[in-house]
Amino acid sequence: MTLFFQFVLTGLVTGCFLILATIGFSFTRRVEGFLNIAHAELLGVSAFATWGCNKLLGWHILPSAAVGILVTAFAGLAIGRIVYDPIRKHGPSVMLITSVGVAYVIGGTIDALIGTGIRTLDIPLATSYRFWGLRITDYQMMVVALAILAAGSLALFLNHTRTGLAIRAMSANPELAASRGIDVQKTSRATWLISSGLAGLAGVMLGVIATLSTDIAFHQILQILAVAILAGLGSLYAVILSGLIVGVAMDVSVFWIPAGYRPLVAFAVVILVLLFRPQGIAGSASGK
Amino acid sequence: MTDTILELDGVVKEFAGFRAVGGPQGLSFSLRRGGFLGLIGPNGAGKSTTFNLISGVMPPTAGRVTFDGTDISRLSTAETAALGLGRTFQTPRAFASLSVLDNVMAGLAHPAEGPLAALLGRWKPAEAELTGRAEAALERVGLIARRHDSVANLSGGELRMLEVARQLVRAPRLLLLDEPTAGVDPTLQGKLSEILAGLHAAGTTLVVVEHNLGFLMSLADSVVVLQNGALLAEGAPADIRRDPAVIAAYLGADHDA
Amino acid sequence: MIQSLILSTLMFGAMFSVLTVSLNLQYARGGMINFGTVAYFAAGAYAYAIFTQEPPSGLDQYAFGFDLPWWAGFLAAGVAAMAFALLTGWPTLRLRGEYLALTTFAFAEVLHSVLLNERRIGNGSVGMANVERPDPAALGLDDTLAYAAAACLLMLATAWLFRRLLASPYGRLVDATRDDETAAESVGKDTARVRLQIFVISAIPIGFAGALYAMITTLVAPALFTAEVTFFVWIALALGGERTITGAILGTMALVFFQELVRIIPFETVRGAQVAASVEEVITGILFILVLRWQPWARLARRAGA
Amino acid sequence: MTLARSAAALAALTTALTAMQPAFAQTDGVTLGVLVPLTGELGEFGKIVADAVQLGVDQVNEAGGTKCGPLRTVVADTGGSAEQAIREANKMIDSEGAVAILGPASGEMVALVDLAKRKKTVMMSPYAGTITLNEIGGDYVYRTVSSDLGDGAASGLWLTRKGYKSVAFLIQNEESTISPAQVAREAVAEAGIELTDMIVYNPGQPSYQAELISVLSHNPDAIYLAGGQESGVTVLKEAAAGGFGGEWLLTADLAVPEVFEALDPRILNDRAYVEIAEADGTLPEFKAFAELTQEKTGAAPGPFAANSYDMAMLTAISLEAAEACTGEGINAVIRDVTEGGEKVATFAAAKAALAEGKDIDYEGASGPLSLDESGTPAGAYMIKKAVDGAWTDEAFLPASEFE
Repeated sequence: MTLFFQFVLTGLVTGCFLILATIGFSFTRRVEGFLNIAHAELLGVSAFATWGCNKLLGWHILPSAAVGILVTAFAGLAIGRIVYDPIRKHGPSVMLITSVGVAYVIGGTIDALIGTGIRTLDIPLATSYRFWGLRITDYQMMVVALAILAAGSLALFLNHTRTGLAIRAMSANPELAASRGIDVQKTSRATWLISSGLAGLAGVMLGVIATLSTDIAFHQILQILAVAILAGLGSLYAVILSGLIVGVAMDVSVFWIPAGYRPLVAFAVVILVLLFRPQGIAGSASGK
Repeated sequence: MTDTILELDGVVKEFAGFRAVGGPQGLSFSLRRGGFLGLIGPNGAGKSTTFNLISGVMPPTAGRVTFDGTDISRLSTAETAALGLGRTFQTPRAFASLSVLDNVMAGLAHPAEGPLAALLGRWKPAEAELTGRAEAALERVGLIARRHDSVANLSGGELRMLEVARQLVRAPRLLLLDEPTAGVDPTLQGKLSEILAGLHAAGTTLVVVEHNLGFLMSLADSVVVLQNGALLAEGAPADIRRDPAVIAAYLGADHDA
Repeated sequence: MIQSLILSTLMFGAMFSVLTVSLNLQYARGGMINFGTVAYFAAGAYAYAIFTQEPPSGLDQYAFGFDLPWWAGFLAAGVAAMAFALLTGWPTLRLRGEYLALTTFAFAEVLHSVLLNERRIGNGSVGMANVERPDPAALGLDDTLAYAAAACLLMLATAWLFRRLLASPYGRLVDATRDDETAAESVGKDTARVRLQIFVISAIPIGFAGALYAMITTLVAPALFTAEVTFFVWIALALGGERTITGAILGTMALVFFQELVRIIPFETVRGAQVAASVEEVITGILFILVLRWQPWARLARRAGA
Repeated sequence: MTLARSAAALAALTTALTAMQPAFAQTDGVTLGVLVPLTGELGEFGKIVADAVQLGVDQVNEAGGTKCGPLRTVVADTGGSAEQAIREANKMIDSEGAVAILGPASGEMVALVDLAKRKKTVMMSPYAGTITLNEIGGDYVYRTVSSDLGDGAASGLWLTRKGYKSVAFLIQNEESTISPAQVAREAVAEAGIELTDMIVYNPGQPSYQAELISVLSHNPDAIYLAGGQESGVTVLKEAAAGGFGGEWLLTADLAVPEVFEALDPRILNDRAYVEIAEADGTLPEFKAFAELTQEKTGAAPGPFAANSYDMAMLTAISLEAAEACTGEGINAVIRDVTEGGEKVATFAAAKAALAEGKDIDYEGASGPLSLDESGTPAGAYMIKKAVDGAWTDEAFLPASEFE
């Protein structure tokens, strides 16, 4: 039984990582209105920027991580301004397909700069702690803490700051927001900074727990999509619930079926939910 | 064969669990074969929802709709249409990528419309005859000259006439028309009135939701007045005009406008 | 050099064009976004391999190998893609837009995971090697040339059949269904059925293309059928612009030609090849960011129309 | 353009193309294609292979080249994709006139079998252990590494020899790792060792905790880890953090020095072994090759470098012995030059012996290369141990021990 709860606990941690990786993606979808496939590559930008500072320049991990997140936030902002803003008029499907192009550009650039092989950060090995027979490492606890922190501060920001409220107004009705005197340019800048910064945070954690290769970041897009669809596209709070559902479902499934089927479990959950609740777990019944 | 073609029996429509304004609440009335019924009432009385319930766009929460002896409460739009029911919409609907003629052709039940018939080319023989029927319908509604035009170039009134033409070619036994004169200029209104009278004379049963009471009263042989989803009055046009409850609730307000 | 470039472009370009032309039917005419294209492609390829492969022996782990002639496998590929389209389309087609896109994507991932892990279907990650194929040498034809011609034939046949399908009352029905489902239903058309028909019909050529792909690579393995194939055909379709059959074909050909062109330079150093691979990726990305932004084909068409 | 016109245009184009002759710039000498994964998961190995082949080619050219002229190489990337490999191989043969293509990995090699036979071009791999080639290899398809059956058997032998009571298997979901693991499992079962877990996992995950839970709870004496570098390193880290106190047997992908950079060496020191297809390090041929590599590159040879060097040598010697400077020529003699006759270890010696009309037997840097029916040599394996942040030779397992 302890073994089973260990799977649940690990699943919750996996879920928290998925929340970190998905929350920025979902935010972009909600405010900018399209699925940004290149979001996963932003995790890679952050992970390798952090690695560069930490390993090549020999910095401590904390300033390296800060640089990683900032670089990613501004890279995301630049891409948003240069690539996505001019094509917003073509609609979400053109933007989605364009984001696949952006993913190619970022991925190819990372490939050219970093090359093949594996990279790891210069940080101590994780330490395990045991609670009631259940094992958890310090890095896993950090993932959980950051997921709570990121989701919590995003909620506070959206509900209690001027910019946050402006973003909410804009995501609900762009034209109305503009006519009410909201600075659309500034709000859109804030959106890109936040969603890319969140990707940066997820990227740092990817660097901390995983072993980096140039394609590992893009591998995460499948699970990001699974969590985002399950959440009901664009819903931020449901991302938390759906990240945990997907994480626990994938990891607990290992208890019964071969580990190779983990992605199948994630997508099977998604399909089942969509068939019964076409709008995802947070969706309302309105509209098609 | 009974003389009643359409019967609503205690029809209720709830939206998302609430008895919202706009949904019938235990509505019952019936319509005789070959009749011409005017359905009137203030905005939000539930006229369009009633059409949607009859034509199967949405199912009623409770109650029964019977069409010519068949319970159609749970049937889809396509199924009610196949039984011989036709309808137009409050906001005219056209197939945006098709020409005017094709919009009408799309209304016809083509004998060889499936994918296999398309690949084998079996559709060609029937096409000429059907085109003739569609053109005749366009002729009747006054759009024949525009038959190769894109529907994007039609005015709101012309779109309504197009919708009527699309139903005409199907020769439905019961035709529901939702505000057919809205946005239609007087010339076309005259034409419409002629067409409806013609259909009526030929035995088609008609139900018309209309705000233009002059137009309606001259054609209809009976009128149903709805208010807040319930039946307020029912009778011959002349009686309805004199009904004090109707005047208070509806006509009085409308006469000022 | 030029010959090899053209043949290669024709072979792979025409084969992938079958996918884009089919997607074009689903998307531009049927109004359905299918983001799981690779699944129908894989279903075709695997069906072809299973029907033509010899029964399992030795180290093989697959359960079935029917050892039938190639044409039986080819037919099976179409049937398999059709069956998978029915299976996935029936429950999902009531979804719209992005939700449909993502559900089909999820189905493709599920199929991929099953093919990877269930070794009784096609040897799991090992895949099925040495796939049977007709030998054009028997007809005195060069191999690459023959398969390039076969791919073009399949492409033209698909385009011709789709065109014939749509230039009929059925095409009118399909367009009406996409334009306004409620209005189509109000004249007695079963739109759910039409949508499912279009979804299934357009999956069939994708299955055939899968069989052809299995013949060309002589290998079916899960690694060949990833979401990248889906991305590739959508990019090609977007590049083609205008959402016409010709556009879909031209877009695909252009994309394949570009990829082949970059790789035509022989590399004498390892680093050179490594950089070239990354640069090709970057340029592909930039290329269609630009194409989607400026939409030159749409502009050209407008100018030609004016 | 109407479809009919397109069809007509296509037909015309096809006719025109058929009329054209294969026109590639035929330079003096022979072209070898080096078709390796330079990007993707196996990229590191692709680079080692390409460099080692180049080293061999340079040696041959320094010795005056083959009788067909000097050797020339063209390099292309498979990106780890079979489709890409087929496209590139076609181009190498059609446009560059390559007579042999060296270096594809397992999946790509399997996809190329048909092309090799059809185009009468030799394909050779230094690391494609896949058991599929045991059945379909041989004619035009060769390798300088033994099959995964040998690999798995050697792993099984080592796990047995170490006297472990219980082991767990963690295997990346790929054919090159699954097929040897299955052979190793049989060997382990036969030896009466308890197999606590056999887990097949997907690579590319941030964490493998879920896969490790059951393994760690059984606390086996050793874990057999058959994985790539990315997943392998994460698994090693997470198992260590989870308190795994036993030993490791790792597969060839992890036999690189980078592993020690990525991991705290304490995790591995004196507890981890890798098993890799390699020659006896005490063989004179291998020593000579290692010295040569050291001299040219300033580093010791990487994994599969010797096998890659041997591919170049084998191709060159076969060309020297062949009747024609074509793939067909190589295919006809390649087995003969590895078996029966005067033992030679360098291209120069082989050339001299052939000039005298002798039968030769090439002894490669990676060991004796006698190719069997399926074009595969009998394998020898080296077990290396992690000592002070480096892999050092621990035991040599010649083919005779486990076959």
